[in-house]
Amino acid sequence: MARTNLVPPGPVVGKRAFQLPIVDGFLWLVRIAAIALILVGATRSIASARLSGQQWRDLVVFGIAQGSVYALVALGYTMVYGVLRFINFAHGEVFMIGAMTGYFVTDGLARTALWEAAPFLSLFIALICCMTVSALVALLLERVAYRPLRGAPRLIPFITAIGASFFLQYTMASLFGTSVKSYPEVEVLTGSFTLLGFRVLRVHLLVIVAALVIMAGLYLYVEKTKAGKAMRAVSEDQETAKLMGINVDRTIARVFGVGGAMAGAAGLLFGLVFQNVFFLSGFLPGIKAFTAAVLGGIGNIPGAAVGGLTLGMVESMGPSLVLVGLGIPAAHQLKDVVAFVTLVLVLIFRPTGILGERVSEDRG
Amino acid sequence: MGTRRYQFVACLVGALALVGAACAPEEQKAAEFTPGPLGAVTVEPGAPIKIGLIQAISGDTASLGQDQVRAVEIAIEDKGGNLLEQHPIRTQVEDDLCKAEGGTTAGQKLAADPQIVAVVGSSCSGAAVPAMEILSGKGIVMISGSNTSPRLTSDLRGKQGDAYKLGYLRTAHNDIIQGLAAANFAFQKLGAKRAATIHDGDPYTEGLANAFGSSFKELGGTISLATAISKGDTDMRPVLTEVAASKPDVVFFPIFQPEADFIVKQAKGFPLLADTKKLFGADGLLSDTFIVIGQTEGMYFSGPATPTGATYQELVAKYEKKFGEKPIQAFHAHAYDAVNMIFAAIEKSAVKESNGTVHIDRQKLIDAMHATKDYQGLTGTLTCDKFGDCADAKIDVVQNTPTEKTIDQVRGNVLFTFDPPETG
Amino acid sequence: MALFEIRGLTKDFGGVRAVDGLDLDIDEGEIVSVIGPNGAGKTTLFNLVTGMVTADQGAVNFQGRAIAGLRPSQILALGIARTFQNVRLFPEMTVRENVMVARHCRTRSGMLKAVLRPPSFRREEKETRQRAERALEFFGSRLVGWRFDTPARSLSYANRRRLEIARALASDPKLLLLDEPTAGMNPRETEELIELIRRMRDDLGVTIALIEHDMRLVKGVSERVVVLDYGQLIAQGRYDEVASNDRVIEAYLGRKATTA
Amino acid sequence: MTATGELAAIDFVPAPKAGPRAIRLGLVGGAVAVFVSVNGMVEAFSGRLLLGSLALGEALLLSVPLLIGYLAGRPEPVLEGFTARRPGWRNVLAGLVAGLASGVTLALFVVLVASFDIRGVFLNATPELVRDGPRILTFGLELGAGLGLLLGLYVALGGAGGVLQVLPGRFRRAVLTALGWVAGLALMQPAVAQVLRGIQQELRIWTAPLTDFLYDASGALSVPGIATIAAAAFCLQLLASRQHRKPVRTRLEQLPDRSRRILRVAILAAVLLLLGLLPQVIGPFLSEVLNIAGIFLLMALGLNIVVGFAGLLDLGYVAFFAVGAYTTALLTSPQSSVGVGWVFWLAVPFVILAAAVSGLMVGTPVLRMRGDYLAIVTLGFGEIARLLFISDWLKPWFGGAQGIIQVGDISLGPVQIRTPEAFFYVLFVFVLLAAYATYALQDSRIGRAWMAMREDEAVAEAMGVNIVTAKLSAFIVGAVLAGFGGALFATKIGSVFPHSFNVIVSITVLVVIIVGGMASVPGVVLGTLVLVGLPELLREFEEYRFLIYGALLIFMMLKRPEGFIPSGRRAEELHEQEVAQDEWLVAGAPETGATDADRDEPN
Repeated sequence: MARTNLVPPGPVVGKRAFQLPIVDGFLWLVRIAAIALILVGATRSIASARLSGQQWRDLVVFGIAQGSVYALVALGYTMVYGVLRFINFAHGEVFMIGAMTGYFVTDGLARTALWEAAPFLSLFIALICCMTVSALVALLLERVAYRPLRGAPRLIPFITAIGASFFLQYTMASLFGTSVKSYPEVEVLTGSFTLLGFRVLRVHLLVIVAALVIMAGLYLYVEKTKAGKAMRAVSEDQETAKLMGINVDRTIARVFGVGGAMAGAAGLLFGLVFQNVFFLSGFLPGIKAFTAAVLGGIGNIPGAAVGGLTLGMVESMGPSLVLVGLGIPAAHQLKDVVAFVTLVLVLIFRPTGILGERVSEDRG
Repeated sequence: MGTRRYQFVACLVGALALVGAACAPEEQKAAEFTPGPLGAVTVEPGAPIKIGLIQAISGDTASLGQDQVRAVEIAIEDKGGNLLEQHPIRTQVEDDLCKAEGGTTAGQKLAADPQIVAVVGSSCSGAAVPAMEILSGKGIVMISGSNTSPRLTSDLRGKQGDAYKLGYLRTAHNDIIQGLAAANFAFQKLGAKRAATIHDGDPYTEGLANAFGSSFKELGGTISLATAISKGDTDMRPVLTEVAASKPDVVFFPIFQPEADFIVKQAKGFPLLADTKKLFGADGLLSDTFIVIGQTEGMYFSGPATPTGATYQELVAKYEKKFGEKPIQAFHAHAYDAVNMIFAAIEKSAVKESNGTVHIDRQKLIDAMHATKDYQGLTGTLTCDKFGDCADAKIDVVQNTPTEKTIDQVRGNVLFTFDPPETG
Repeated sequence: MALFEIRGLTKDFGGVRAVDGLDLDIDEGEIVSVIGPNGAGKTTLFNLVTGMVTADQGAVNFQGRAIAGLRPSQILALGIARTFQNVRLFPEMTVRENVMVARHCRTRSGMLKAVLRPPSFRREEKETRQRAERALEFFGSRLVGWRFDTPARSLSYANRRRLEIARALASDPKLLLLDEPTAGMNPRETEELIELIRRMRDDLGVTIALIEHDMRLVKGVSERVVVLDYGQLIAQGRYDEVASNDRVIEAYLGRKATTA
Repeated sequence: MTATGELAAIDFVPAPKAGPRAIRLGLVGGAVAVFVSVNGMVEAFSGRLLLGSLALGEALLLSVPLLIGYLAGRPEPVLEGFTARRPGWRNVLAGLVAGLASGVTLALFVVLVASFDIRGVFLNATPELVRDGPRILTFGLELGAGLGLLLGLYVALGGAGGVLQVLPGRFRRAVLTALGWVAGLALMQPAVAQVLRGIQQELRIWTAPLTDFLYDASGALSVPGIATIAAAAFCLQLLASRQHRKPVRTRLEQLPDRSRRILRVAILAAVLLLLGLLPQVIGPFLSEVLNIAGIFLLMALGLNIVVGFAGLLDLGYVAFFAVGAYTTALLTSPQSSVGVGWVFWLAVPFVILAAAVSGLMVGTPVLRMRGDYLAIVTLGFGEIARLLFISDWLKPWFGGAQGIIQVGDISLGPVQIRTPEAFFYVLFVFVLLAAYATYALQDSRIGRAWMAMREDEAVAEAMGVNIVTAKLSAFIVGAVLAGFGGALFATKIGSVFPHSFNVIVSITVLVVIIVGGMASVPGVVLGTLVLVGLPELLREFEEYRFLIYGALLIFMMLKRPEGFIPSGRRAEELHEQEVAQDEWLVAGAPETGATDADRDEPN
């Protein structure tokens, strides 16, 4: 009975009482400190006039372009998560294989006349190849490594995915060498133009437009087509979906296939923007895209887009805007710190991400 | 019972004494040689003399170590495979992974073998720190062909580096010299007044960027921005925005591929950086895969001077014949010199018995190495200072122009050679 | 004063009002059944009471203390324990460990003691173990002996239900909430459970509220029946009274017949 | 070894008829053989002689048909109620067919490499494989003859694999054991030779003749050595499985309490004595390898608490390792920014403090996050820690990219711990403490709270577990153990560089505990030895380390998700179906009788 005294008397209605004052106090402190630091850093940065308005606008465009690539890769994570509640850690490698395929195809095409004559056609061919190869790899992965584990505790397929990630990385390294592969120049994509005061590189425009088109297409696919409906049904409840006559295996395979194709497209775009790929190219972007998916609210397609763009912007603007303003030297070295701190802060404010719904796991 | 036992014991003692007496004179004879404080290696007649190699032979820095391992192999062949007439030279190669923990493991493995006379290595300065400590503790002399960190020896102004250990030497240049060379070139030849530096968090690049920065400032220039990226970064445009905003006349980024690829390719989009003659890299980028990138045309590189002379050309020819490709890195000649310095020092310090047994006193070997003066090596005339810097550290600055197609041609296009003033 | 009082308890799930201004009292020593059609808000009521779901409005008092807003672990410490509709055990832990967990809020020793193992820790550990075994023995020979050390997941369905009740009992509750305790049991096992529930009240002095669809059990065990529909209390009283109540019949048979 | 990952696929194909199944397996095997050839493994391993004049690369290539034949020859799955067909010529035939299919696939690849230059794309498809130099794939012969030999060997070995299936179970196991021993002793030659040498030097047991008998001058297992080992292993295994013997454990449990206790003390004493002698016998290098493994073991024991017990998937565990290492470096190195140059033991309390504080700092924000969110956030924390240690910003404190050097040695009174052998003892004490703490915590109030939380967080909370305390305490304990690991790492290496603390370390530790067996201390120990210690010994595999890691992970998760040595209760029934005991219980079967029948085998 003495123990009951721990509980403060009096009616507490509505909001749950503070879990533990210290913990919540600490979290509030973190939130306030973060906001204060961001404000101080940003004000001082802008006031110093170190960068011109044009340069700030450039940073915005860079952020959007980088964010678009993240968003495309994040889609794969988010789709698989939405359906299977499982993080396909090897998705970054599927992306890298797409970029690698893009290198071999564009490198081959660049030696033919087609490259000069019809650059967009060549790129389209490359796009189809990348999407196909990546989708196939994703399907194979699902078939060999994940399907047998469906229904196993969550950690198990996750570990398998880590294993698959290493396996794919070092398979590529051992087959094609560890050297950096350089994409050929694409004439039509060099140069820039100005739009509404923003200086946009052509290749960035391509990336942004392609990402928009692909994401819109995917959204329509999931929302409007029968296959998309099946995916949503499976994500709600596999058993019921099965009873309703949906082929769960095929639907899940399709999710992997579509996610893989997205990653393949992202791989090619990555290759075109950065003109480089090697066997570890998928690792860090994969982790970033995963971060983006979580940031936006994992399992949620618009969330992946929002998360990707947010992350891209934060990485591009964060060091210059906040860290330099706070007087931190070599700020860009800490770009990833900014990205991950943003993730932590967003999740402290909204534990399920920017667009994530509050899902209670126990609707008993 | 009792007496019997005593008898037995007495017999035993007697027998042992006899055996001892028989053995003792021989041992005395062998012990004519008295080892110094660090001990000595005794090589039986005809037994091999073992040299350890601590080099990065796997991972993304594998070429750095591989290059030197090959050079050592050639050096041994050139020596005829034997040392002190009848002792074959054997090597034992251990991987340092270019990391401190790799250096420890490799160091322990070599230190465990009492027959190891000397070690050529390591590839990376980070790995050298623990390896030096282990090997120095055993009195094993270690000489590196590619460590460049000032901490391992001295700051060239008489201040001992904090990682310095007795018995460590190197034939590679000290970073401070390359920093000085690059700064001199940028300030005097290019007429740059403002310079930006970018490193990637690697101890080598960070050290070199800093050395450049302090030399540049000493010369009267301004470091407009000293910034850094992380390995694995791809989008360099934000950092280049900052670099461009600082309005540098030259950007020094002594980093590696692939990050440097991204920098040169993306720099093109910045009006202030579009002129590739503002870009200045270091030896880590002097590779075939880097110079083929269109945007590197006009770029400058600093690095250890490529040796000249017929003997060097012979080495390259042998290398190519044996391994099917041209030297893959810049430090093979340094490793070749390093191992030959060891051979010379062994020959100088070893004590030979009539039956062919050789004693190599560790302390004497170290002293002999340090005493190296005006040694004619492939990389120049080597003289060791008391902290172990032996390099004839000529630094070249080369430029990649459209006429240079291969890395050798780029290396040959020397615009500036820096010969450091004598240090005290 | 009643042991347990609910006043105006309300909970919305995204526009669906699961519990709607509910008032309910439970007296000490009662056995109360909560019935109602599917989706009537019975389980939500239990979730609200045990703090697993936060209420939108209303007050819950237990022994005169407001408990709405407390965390589930605090509510358990006050003396309200529950079982779950879809049995939720700790499947990889042994039967005994499952029950020992429930003693968590009645014990104190921390990490340092666990590592240093002073006598006080051993005493407490021994007592925890004994209390857990006693709770299991309540079910006769079903969960004792070698079953102590088998993982919970290897138990049969009925035994899992029993284990869950034992786990709740081990926390020394004053009020025990049983969510469909006989689901999946055969008639014989249901009989047994009725007996058991009575014994829990009589021997251990635990007040019991249970959600049930099996009317045999409801009839056999409960002293009072509470009927929920659309989150509201529509009737309460003895089984016979409630069973003949028009609103209850309507709720169970559907209101189409009357309203449409 | 890579083969395993690919092979894992096979078992999930719905069992087709024997013939197509054999061909399918054969094709998979062929693909594996081609894969290991084209990715350079065969060539890279051809320098190391393994058995007589058979190199490791060739052995790898030839193990494929044997394995495939063995798998193909496996009897078809039998449905309940049907009688299984007796193994016979069909199994052998299946093996032959599978071997042939593999051989043909590989032969096609050989022809391809011989006729075209595919090196432009496949970097490791070197001419040495078939055309120039050693011609590994054709065993040094001309193309035609080589192909013939290749096919012949593949078919023969495939058939041999099939024959294994025909043997009675006991003999089959004995043959497999013999194969395993030969392969193991051949692969581990440097270590085995070192141990034998150590025994000779330290214990004065003359082992040199044995070494010379077993191994050639080149380090390969000699022919008489192979024969002896194979025969010995075969006979021992056959003897061990002689009759229907009870497992040792059951027999131990049947001993009276007193003798059991005496036996336990005796075993413990023997183990301690062995461990005491161990570093002297195995020499400095193998001790060093054990030390590396030991540091990982400390981390693994810590992560085992976080992931294995509390179920919190932490992918940024390396952060705590780094904190431990840097704290030690800062306090014991006279060169650091703190510069006090304390002795190691003075720094230990601060390591605990710093690790605990960092555990709290990571643990608090993630309190309310679900498992998957936790994974990415902790991964982020790991990267944040590394980047902060490397950064120019904090360089005045942590030394930036140049790290901190001259970290102090451990001293015990006047004795400085410098050699790997001495360090082993210190490390061993730490590991022993960590293992003890793990056992003690597992069997305590907080341990049960962690496990309950792992199983079902909401229910655990409803059953009175304070989730906040439980989570934070798991993070703290894990962080402190990793901090110890970091402290020992720093003092062992003598310097600390930020590059040592990348995400690969976190993942390696995670892999260790999962492959070893989660929540099981012996499993974690074995996992560390196999996954951290072995790669240090088998440096040949260095280049392919992560490829093999990856394949092994997938294979383990598919085939044995509970790990090498699962924690006790998982071992028993993870693969078992539920039993409905109630039927016969209700029917009134005497409880005790049922229990006995269940547990004890008839005597």
